Amino acid sequence: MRVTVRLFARLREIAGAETIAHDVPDGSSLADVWTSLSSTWPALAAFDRTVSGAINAEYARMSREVREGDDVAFLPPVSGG
Amino acid sequence: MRVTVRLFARLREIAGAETIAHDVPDGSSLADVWTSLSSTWPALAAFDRTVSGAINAEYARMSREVREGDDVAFLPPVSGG
Amino acid sequence: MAPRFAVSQEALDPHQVSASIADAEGSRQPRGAMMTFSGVVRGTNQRHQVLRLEYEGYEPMILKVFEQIGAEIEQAWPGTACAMHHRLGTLRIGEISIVIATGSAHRAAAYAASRYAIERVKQIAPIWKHEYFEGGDVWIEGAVAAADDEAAKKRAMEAACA
Amino acid sequence: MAPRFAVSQEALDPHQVSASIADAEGSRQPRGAMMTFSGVVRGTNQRHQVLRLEYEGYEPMILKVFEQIGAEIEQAWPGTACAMHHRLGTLRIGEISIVIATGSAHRAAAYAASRYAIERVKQIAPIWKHEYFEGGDVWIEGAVAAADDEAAKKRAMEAACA
Repeated sequence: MRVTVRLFARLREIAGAETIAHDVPDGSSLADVWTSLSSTWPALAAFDRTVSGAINAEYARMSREVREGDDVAFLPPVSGG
Repeated sequence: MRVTVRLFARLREIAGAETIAHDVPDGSSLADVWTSLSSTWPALAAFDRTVSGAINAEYARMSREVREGDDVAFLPPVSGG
Repeated sequence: MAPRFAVSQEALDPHQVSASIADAEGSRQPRGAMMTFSGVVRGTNQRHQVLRLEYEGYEPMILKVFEQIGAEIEQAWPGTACAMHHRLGTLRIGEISIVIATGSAHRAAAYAASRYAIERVKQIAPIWKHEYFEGGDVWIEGAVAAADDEAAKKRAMEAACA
Repeated sequence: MAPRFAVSQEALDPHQVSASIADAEGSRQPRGAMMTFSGVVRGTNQRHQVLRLEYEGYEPMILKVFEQIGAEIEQAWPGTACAMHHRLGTLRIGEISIVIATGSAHRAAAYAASRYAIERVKQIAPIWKHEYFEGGDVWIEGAVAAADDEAAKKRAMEAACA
């Protein structure tokens, strides 16, 4: 199935793209999507412990399953304000 | 000697004046001035425990001596803000 | 530019108060955290329907007290500036009675100083509020004022959570 | 009237943010205490001479997070409103990156809610600051974000001294 992946800040720079159409096996979790991205862009692994995930613009645990067509986002540590 | 006395809020209303030229004996303290005013306007005595004094627009203890020409003020409990 | 400390019979402008301390003294370095507190006349107080407030004040002494509070803030939070404007006269519901602006490199000091300032104003500024409501009026009597009351300063510091 | 929660590429106006919550919902009753916090870009950060900041954000998620923070505030301090506008894009020294306005019947809640709001924004708003200084640039990486992290909420509440 296909999800849309959004990357921000350093993650976006590492991947060289802010939005990626990404194919993952059915039943994949957010963590699985992240691991799959890391295999394409190994530098992402530096964020394994600090990345946060979101599905359809809401925070979601990395164990959450993604669904076809989901808008998935990975967020490095935030620094707004 | 003569001092100028300023009264505010309820004190002003009781005395019916905001500024009073007041004669007091040499060596009078702020407390003495207050007592002297209270003898003219007995209703001021309700503020004996809560009145604050100022000399020349600065807070002063009631024991402070006043001097000829001083600008003396008596302040009921404040409620700014 | 507006003065840092002022008393006015006219409507207060929070932006002007804040602008008076936007840059650190003697530099063009902006402060990183700016706070503005505005006290606004409410239409109800306990059970009363308030019609208007009349604020009376001892103007030259208010300015001295504001300067003192500003100095206390500079001592407690070095580099943190404070500006205060208080309205006097007749105020209608919704009008601003006081604006306190604080500015600091860091937000913790800006917040604490702002809260400290309003507590100190309520403790020692020679200002009196006369409330007119439907069916009567009352002088609000708040704090017994004393400039050098260390217990009062301590209470203000505690309210500021500093 | 400006929306309570917004993201903008344009200069922020503290007055507009504050005006969006000046009256209690569904009434013409003004709030008695209004606070405005503005975060301003400083020219120096540690030893760097900052040239500019570039803020990047995930806009629809920022708005949801702002709504969540507003709901947390309403729950912790009933009747206390919060409005937040965040700037994105290129910011020069002295420009405002965020405005948080809070309003309540009483000042204690307005102060606490304002401080809580900025702490929560720094914890969970999906916004990233890219600092450009003389000789280089750096992404500022702050908090590891999680919307339902109770320990983070508790820290924000403690910073708010509530």
